[in-house]
Amino acid sequence: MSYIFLYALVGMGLFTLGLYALIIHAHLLRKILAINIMGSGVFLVLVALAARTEGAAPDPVPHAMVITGIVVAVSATALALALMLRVRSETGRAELDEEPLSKFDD
Amino acid sequence: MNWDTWLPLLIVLSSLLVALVIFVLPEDRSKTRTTLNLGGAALKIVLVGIMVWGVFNGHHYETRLPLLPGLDLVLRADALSMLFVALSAGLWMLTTVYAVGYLEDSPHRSRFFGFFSLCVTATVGVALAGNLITFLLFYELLTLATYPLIVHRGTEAARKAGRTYLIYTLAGGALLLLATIWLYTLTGTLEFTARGFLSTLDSSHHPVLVIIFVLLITGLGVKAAIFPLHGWLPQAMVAPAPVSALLHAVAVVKAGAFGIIRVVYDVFGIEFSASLGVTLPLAIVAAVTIIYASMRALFQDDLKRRLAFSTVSQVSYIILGIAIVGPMATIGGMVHLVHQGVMKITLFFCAGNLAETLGIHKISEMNGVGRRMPWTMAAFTIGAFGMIGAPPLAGFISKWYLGLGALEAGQDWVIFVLAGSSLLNAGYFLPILYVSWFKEPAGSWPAERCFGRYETALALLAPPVITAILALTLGLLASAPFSPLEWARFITTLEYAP
Amino acid sequence: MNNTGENTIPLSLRLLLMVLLTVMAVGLAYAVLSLPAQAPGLSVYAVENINISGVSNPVTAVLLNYRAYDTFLELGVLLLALLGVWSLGCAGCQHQSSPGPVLDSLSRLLVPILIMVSGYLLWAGAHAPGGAFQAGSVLGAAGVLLLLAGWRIHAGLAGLPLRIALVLGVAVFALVGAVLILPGGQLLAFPPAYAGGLILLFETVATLSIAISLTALFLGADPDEEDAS
Amino acid sequence: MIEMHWVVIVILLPLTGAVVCFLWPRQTVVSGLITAVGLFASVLGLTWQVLEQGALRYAVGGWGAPLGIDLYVDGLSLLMLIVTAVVGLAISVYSSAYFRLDRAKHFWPLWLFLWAALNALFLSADIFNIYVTLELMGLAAVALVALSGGANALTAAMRYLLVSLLGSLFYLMGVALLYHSYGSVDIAILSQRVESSPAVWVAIGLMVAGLLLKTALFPLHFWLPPAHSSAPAPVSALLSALVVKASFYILLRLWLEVFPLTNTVPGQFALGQFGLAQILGLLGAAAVLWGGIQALRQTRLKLLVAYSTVLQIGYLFLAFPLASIIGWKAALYLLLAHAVAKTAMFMAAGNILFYGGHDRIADLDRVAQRLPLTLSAFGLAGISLMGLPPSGGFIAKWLLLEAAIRSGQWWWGLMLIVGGLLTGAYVFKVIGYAFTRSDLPHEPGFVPKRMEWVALVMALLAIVLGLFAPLPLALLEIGSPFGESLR
Repeated sequence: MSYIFLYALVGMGLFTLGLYALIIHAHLLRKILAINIMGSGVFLVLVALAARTEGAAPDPVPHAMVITGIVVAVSATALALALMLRVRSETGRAELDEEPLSKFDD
Repeated sequence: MNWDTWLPLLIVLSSLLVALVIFVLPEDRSKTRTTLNLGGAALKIVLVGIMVWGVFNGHHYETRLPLLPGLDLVLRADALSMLFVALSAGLWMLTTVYAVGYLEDSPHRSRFFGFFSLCVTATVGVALAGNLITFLLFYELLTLATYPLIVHRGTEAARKAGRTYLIYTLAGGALLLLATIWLYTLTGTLEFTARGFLSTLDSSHHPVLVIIFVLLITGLGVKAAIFPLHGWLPQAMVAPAPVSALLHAVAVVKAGAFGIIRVVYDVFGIEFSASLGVTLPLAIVAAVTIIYASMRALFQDDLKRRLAFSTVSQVSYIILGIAIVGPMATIGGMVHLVHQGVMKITLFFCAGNLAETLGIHKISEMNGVGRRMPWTMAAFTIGAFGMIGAPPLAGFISKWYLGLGALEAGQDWVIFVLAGSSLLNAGYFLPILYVSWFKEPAGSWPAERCFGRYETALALLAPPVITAILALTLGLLASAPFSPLEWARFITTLEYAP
Repeated sequence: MNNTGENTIPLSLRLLLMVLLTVMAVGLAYAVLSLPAQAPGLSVYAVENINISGVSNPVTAVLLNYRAYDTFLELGVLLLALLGVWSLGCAGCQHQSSPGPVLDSLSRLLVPILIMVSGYLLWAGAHAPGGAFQAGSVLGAAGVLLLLAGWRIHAGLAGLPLRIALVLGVAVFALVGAVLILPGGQLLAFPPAYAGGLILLFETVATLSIAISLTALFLGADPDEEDAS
Repeated sequence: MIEMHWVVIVILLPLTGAVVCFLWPRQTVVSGLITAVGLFASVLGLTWQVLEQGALRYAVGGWGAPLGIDLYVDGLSLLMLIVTAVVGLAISVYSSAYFRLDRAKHFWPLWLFLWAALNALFLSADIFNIYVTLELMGLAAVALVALSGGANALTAAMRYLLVSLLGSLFYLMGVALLYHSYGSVDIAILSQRVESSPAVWVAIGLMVAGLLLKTALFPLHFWLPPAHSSAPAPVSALLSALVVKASFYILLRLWLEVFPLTNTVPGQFALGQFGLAQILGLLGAAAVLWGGIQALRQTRLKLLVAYSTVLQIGYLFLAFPLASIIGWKAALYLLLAHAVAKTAMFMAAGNILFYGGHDRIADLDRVAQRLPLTLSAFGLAGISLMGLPPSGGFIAKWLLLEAAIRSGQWWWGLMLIVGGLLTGAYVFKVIGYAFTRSDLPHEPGFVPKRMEWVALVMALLAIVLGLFAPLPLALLEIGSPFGESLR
């Protein structure tokens, strides 16, 4: 078991923390940040485990996947931020109108 | 592909296409619409005539289209379907004439006649269905096509009646679907076969078959208005008179009754049904319905509601005839399918005439109406006596064979049901006849309208008179070739093993 | 930033959530630890084919040759995000910042350096870490800096020319990729002899598109429409 | 003869169309419509090719799996492409009349991007590539929802975006675990290598959770009704008809190919999958009840239709515990029928909204009677959703019921019956108002005839699907996506 797994575990930790923050926080900016942290967690897992084999060069495929993933994340974040600004200009606040935890609408 | 494979489809299409064209027809093209309606009806009668002749001479008419892998949409002409097709085609013609007169100048006629034709399409489809899935298809189409007719007036009461109708029929349809598929998974076939196709199944399936039988009969019993599933029918009286006539005499309740005939004879087989022990309970349910509905009819002042309860009662005669296992009773039940249709449509036409011409809806308003509208009331009288079962009218023939069949099958109790029912029939029809012929008119009618030189418009008057004469003829010439009675005999020979 | 959000959730629910997420985290960790300790993944294949891929950096080979289709779609995502942002019509959402003298001189200093760095990254991508995305984001940063300093695109370029620049990456990928089918190949199948050149072409247009898209995303609204309103 | 690369064309064409629409906004409607027609034709070309040659595998870049990305067409993906093409064409025609130019110039590029994403998604044989297409689809869908503006739509879009991203990340984490377990992201290769292991189980859990969230299966449906009801009508239609189906498709594909293990100790994994299937079935049943009851309670037409989607999604998941070829086919046929019928229904709702300026169900009588074509479309679509014959919905219901009874799990079939009755109740709740008469309180809006006719054509198609079932069902057999038939 190499130290590489530590990175992967940190990635999983970020993923979980991000999810917690996403659910708990009402402010949209925090939610967007939380999603980004989750994304970073996934990317960390992907990249870290690519270097598992000792002595060998890291596997390039996950690296490429992460680069692709980052661009996707950037794009999504940009759209999310713009949407957040629109929501704020329309409703006066940057929150979804319901309780963050109440997932059942009725 | 030849004529024999196209004819059943053509019979269905002859009203389906009419329906589709009428839907897109502008409201004010009433001439075109009437022409289409009558043309379609006439064409259908001709086609059905050809088919009846062909079937009698041993032709085999069948249209088969793939519906699902292993399951076809089958339209087939056999002796039983001919009985119902001929009834539908004949009465459709008359009802169309009547409806054209009845709805003159009322709004939404395109919609009305469109669904009207669709309704007949569905009925003919039900009649010609060669397997259970095809039957189901047209049976549900019938539900959908009649709903707009029931709510046609657009009043709150109409919408409520429509809702009740849907709740009953959609739930019934769901049971039917469930039972049909269940049956299919057991047998792999759904083709109607004389004497049924289930008797070869392993006896371990018999309890399941009983459940399926109950599901099927319950699903069909909704439309056939078997007690306690009849609740929608009296409510549906808010519909215009031609619709009531169609619902009660031809389409909806008959589709249910016809379905029960199909299930008992051509799915389960009458002898196999009897061996499963399901026929006696069915007979008892039918008997209860007959008596219960007749009692309810006694206490209705609204004319159409009284007729509605009478329908509930009379349709169960058909079911009773099937459930008493035996050739004679079968003849009685089958022939009543036709006879009841002809008689009941007469009564509803007459009720519609009273409402349309004089604004009469209640029996208490009918004093002396026989003097104002003698032709209408004469037709009504013939229909009513037919219902009671007075000889030599059509109704007598039905009851005679039912009684004979019951004795033949050793089910003597049925005689008491028949007698009791006849008494009750007399109990709710004779007072109507009495007040309309022998009481003095009150002076003015609730809402009288003038319709030219006859007592009412000719389009309204002719249909009941014709059907009344027909009811008389069916009784007098019951033994003539091609009469419903002879046809029912013909069917019976097919259904019972020699 | 307001802090109403956190307090509206009852403590009990938060505790429940923590418990659930802890269970999930344990599961995730267990999954990671159960993975085989050593795995080459696809590096063997990637290295095997590196000679015919046109570049010597395996990550670039994956991005622009082996899995160039992913990259193509991903440029599509970037363009799409821009379309989405523009469709929101958020012209008035962003408040303008007036640049101070520090920002002004900083941008004068930094922008040329950023452009140079970007150019280097683009070139280096063929054999070392680097490539279109790195180059594009650095160039995009230069654009953002310019925007902060108050620079705006010339009105004459805000319409079709800007749009062409934005779609350049996707368009070139689609066009060249499709043209490669004609001699009997597959979509985006580079003949080894031309692979190096083609990849450089792709990287260049991708760098430009990415940089301009990022800058435009930062601006937030269609400059053409902004002028109109 | 030159082999046509239809597989590539159906992805590149909409992308090119989107770019052209974006570059020349003034001609956007024309470019968009031309693209739509061309795309429809291309899918027909692909269909013909697949019918001739059977399932196709296409190695993008010529590398082939595992290094490169493969595209794969079999009956399952082909059906999805056809559904998308049919619904897409209808939505394009409808939208060409629905949007004014100021919104059309945004709608068309986004919609064509979405179409490209859907096609790419259905064709992809690579689970990482599927992630990219998922994101492409999700962002386009969010932007389209936001297109109608206003606080409701924007908030719904925002929630939808967060949900969509969250679902994708769960999915991506699963991809990461699978890749690092087996060194490939190709579905076919994975299906040979996957064995029961903790990492695989966690990956399955993550991917299923993420995809269920995107598919809006109860209780993860919370985002759907606001998003689908506040979007512009054509967008609502394509979201309900296509977008939620895309994530369902991925789930199904993974379920059929990646998740099952035949080459390992059967007991453990089979039991696990059995349990998961039962859970999915239960959630589906709950969705049927919840969606149906909620739909009945709605006072706004578009929300009613949106909840009807929640119900219909529940149906799809009833196929999982049945686990039979006939059950899967039923689910796919249901998907097809629902896509067509729901498109018609949302279009009809859009027309009513267009005409009357509101979609309050209680006041529909003022509007409905004056739009007979639209109302017919609504009614016919409703028949299919109810599963009454003859309609596509009936065929699907029949097959699903048959599968349920054959597998001895009749209780799932019962849910179909209950769902059908609930659907009947809410459809006729709307239809009932069409027959009462009342006056229109204000000047009605003008509904272009094209919008009415498209809705009706789609509704008729939903009915006709009940008469030509053997064709699509045979199509599904290509490449045996559901395993070899035992017959």
